[in-house]
Amino acid sequence: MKSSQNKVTTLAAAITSLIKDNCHLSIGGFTINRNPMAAVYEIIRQRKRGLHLYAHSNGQGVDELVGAGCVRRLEIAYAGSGRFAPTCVRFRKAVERGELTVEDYSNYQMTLRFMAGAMGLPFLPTRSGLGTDIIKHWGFSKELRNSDETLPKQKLVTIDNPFGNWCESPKLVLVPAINPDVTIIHVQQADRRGNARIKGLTFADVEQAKAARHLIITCEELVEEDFLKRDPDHNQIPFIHVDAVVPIPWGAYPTACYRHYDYDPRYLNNYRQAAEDDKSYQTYLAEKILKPADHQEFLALSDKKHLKSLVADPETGYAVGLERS
Amino acid sequence: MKSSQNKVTTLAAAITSLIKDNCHLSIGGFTINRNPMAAVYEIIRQRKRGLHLYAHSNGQGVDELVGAGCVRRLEIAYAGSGRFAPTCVRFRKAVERGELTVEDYSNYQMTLRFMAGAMGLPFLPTRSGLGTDIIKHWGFSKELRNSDETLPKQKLVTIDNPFGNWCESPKLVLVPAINPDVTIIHVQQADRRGNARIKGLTFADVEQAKAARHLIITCEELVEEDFLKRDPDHNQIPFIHVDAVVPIPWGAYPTACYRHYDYDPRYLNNYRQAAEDDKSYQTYLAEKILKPADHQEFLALSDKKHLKSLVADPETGYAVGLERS
Amino acid sequence: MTVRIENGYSRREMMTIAAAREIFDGEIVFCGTGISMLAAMAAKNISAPQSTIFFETGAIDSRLEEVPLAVADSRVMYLTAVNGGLAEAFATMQNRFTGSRVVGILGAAQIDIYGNLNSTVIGDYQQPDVRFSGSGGACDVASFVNRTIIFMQHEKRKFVEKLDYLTSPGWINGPGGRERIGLGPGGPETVITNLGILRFAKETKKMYLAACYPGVTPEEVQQKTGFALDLERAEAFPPPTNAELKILRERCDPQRLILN
Amino acid sequence: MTVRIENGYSRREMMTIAAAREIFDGEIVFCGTGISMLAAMAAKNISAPQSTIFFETGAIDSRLEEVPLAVADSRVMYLTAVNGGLAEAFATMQNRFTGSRVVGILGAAQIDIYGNLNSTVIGDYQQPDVRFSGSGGACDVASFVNRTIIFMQHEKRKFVEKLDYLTSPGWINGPGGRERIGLGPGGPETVITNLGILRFAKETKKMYLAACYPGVTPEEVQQKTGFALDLERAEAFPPPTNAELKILRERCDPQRLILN
Repeated sequence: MKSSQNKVTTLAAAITSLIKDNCHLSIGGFTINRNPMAAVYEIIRQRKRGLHLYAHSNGQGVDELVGAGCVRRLEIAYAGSGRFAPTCVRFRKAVERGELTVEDYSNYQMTLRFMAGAMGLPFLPTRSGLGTDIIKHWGFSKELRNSDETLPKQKLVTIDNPFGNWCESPKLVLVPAINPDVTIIHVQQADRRGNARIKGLTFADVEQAKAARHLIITCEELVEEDFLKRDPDHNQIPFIHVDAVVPIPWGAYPTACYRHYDYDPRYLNNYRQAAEDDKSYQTYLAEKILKPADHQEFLALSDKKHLKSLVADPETGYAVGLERS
Repeated sequence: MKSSQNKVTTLAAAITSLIKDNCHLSIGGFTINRNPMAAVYEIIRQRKRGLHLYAHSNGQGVDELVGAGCVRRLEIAYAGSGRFAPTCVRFRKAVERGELTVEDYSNYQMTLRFMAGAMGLPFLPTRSGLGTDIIKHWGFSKELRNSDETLPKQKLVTIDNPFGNWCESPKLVLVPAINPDVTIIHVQQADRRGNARIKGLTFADVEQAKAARHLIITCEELVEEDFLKRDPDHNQIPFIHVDAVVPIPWGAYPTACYRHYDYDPRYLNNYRQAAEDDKSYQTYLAEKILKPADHQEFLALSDKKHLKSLVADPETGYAVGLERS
Repeated sequence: MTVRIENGYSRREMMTIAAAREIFDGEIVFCGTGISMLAAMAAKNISAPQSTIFFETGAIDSRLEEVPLAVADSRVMYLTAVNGGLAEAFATMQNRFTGSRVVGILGAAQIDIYGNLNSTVIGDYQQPDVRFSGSGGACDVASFVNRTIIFMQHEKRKFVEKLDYLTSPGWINGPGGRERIGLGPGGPETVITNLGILRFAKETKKMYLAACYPGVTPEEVQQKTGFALDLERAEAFPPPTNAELKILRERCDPQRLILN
Repeated sequence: MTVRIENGYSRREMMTIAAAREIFDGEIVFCGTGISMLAAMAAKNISAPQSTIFFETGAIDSRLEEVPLAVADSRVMYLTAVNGGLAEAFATMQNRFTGSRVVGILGAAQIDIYGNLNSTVIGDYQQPDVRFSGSGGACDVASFVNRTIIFMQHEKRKFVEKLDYLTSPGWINGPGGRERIGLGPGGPETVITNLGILRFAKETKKMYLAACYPGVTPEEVQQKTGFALDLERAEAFPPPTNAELKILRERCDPQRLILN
């Protein structure tokens, strides 16, 4: 698939063919920005179960997958959506109820884990974690790790610096690589072969993309190949990593997509309120996510004028003066 | 210096204040592209001695520094200038005559060493080097390494993967970080605070820049700060790493600077011929490098029409149809 | 938190300005979501114009024209020096030359006397009573940078003898504690709460009360702290000036998205 | 090398085309300077249009309209998928999913019977008789990728019993040699010289003569090889076709910057 010349497909087809129950998945974005929400909702609609999910701080996407019951295990640094949810609500409830096994890392550790996967390495070192319970407490038990070959045998390993005190670093924490079965990211522009351009901060999307066995790219705009190749300094992902390209405008909504649209404060506030109560959350799921057949129908639930108020200002890349309280 | 608002200075002043005899220096660029040649020639003019030089494949710059007698020790992956010198001539002679101590690594190892320095880590792992003489043979002896605290105690260290066979990597080579006293890179655009944009391939310049205690940036164009900040996705180096900014058009000449000018085949061919003979090389040094007071006078030795033939085509970024035989 | 006190400013405004005053000109300021971001904006606009606002998401030297509601908010991407990613941002802090110029502003659910922080769980890690967001970049920042400033709500259950989970390293267990576990010498310097300012004694690395806000007594602070505090050095804290308040309210958060 | 032989093509042209024929459509082709770059260009233009030309300097899928004279030549930066740097390029090869689709084309100063390469020194490492450029990316490529194709000048002093310095790993010391030292299973597949084509026996991983160019005898190859070669399997090599030569000469290197 990766060498094919045309990888453009529908979201439903990409999710059906690449996301299997119990597979290891990572999603791009950060808290309330550029989460691949259209793909998240399609996974929920297809009622995928038992996912092993990797994220760093991908707030909204993680919480919706957890809330919909798709996730069995979660490796994460941070489950929050900024001011809209200092701790993601469905995540918090699932953990407190013992419905979700979580393995905690820091943001840099998760970034390095994806980076190691992208670099083809089993681990990378850092000084972050020394002396903390992130090292001491394992969310995945030794037994689980020993019985599941898709997991590294250790959560983290501390070693003495083999170069003595070189760089004033007597000890290092080694973080194990992640190679997800599938990564899904949402970008501003891609071509039909899968070359992709992210505008604004890339978060850890590039590392997550290159670490994966399979990569699904959803994009705001499908552009001609030479459009991206004419300015290759601004592209981050070459087609050789990509399996599927899905053009899907507003594909990160209700999170933001820099230079296209802002996050939707109203949606995110309503989401948090719905999430606080099981019954209202089931209603949210049924009405907002499962009832629409696809992302277009989902978007059609919001009035057009409201969506228009989120459109990014061309100068700043966000919706200047947006009502956000 | 790094927090100052205006770091613009002359090349002579930057080299005088930051490059000390015997210091550890790294230069950016790759073979015949974007070497910081104006800075290299200024170092030669200021008759700096005893430099400990780090490079990966920075052909022309390395060979001229070695040829002029500035370099005491060299850590390098590759000393060549493409078709113009499969092995750099003054480098080859210096090594064969025992005038230069060399420590060999691979290109990726050198890249990782700079990357480790930039990341604040004492080492990074790779699978490259296993089973080779790059690991077995040390250019810097154990005694030297033990007696000089600016060097890591080991050239490379091989370890067993502490995560077992995770990622099918039973063994790893650890490469020690480099933190040069000074890095010099040449870029297309910088502002007075030191924010910098490289166009085209970045080689390992960004890692070299961030690994260094002090950073000198020479640039083709000095631009307004907001010019670069308006398009921050295309910048690689934030001002927080930078000590000095030196605007110097044709600052990479006779190597290429993508989108500005091509390498000069005539210069590089003449250089190789001069380099083959000690006497002709001394003449080259005296006439071409030491006699001109600065880079402008150096450039004035080439006729304008010839230089004009090297100017990059705006579409492709190089001099289309340039006579290169 | 929205209660206004005697001379017309809220505790939240005072906390923000107290933190802003701790930032030195020329520093690189790591900030998270909410009040810490506002403190960095206030410092930049009031007393540290040459400071550089910096986010773990990869934005360096953001020109914040509207207050971001998350560190990934598109507002942090506008007119930056470089838009990178997490890898670059954390490397900047772990980097020996830039990390030593970074001041980090952190918050947490629990803090102990040595400034170690918990932002992960209350109760047992495997079966927590309360689950929080987790480290995010907090552990990384606390491990790498030159010094940190910590925001806390001052409650007994938050200032504890023993953390339920150590997410981010402070002074660990006293002098030399960081070095013993392999970390660099930088650590927590100031804790800013809704009652006052706490710092760490040079000799013991234990937290002490450095200042109380107007209307707060040292005894009240001790009462709301789960371990014994040295109260002897507590001074009165100079309240926000009109100039500070004006800039905070009009330039940093005119919509009162964080101040309220 | 510029000698033209019987039916109107040079040995260098034949070598280039022989290598191009070894590249499969859809592969990612790592190439260095000179003839290996030309081979990749020839393959792309003749038989492997879906192959991706890729350079260690960070250029992926370059549209080569003029032949580059170094892997850092600005010509490799034109109309690429991504312009990155060395870190990204080597990671692509070390990456488990992309590295397994890369074919590397390498050259060297010495080769042994297991395809191990020397591009560093002749003589003692500390006091070499001849110093070459060094590894560059060769050791990395030879360590990471799925398979390699090696260009060599066929001389006895270059095909040696024992390398003066092992720069880049081939099959090390035979079957299982790579795995024993911790490398993946990919290794050298073909050696293309100015006399013919050599491959490695499945069972022993030793080099054997697979084909001779027109006008070359197996005995001549053995004579110019410093170790015993299995000559039994040598076939006649089909010379370049007119179509191949036309594309190579007219589209890939019309200025004959590398062919001459």
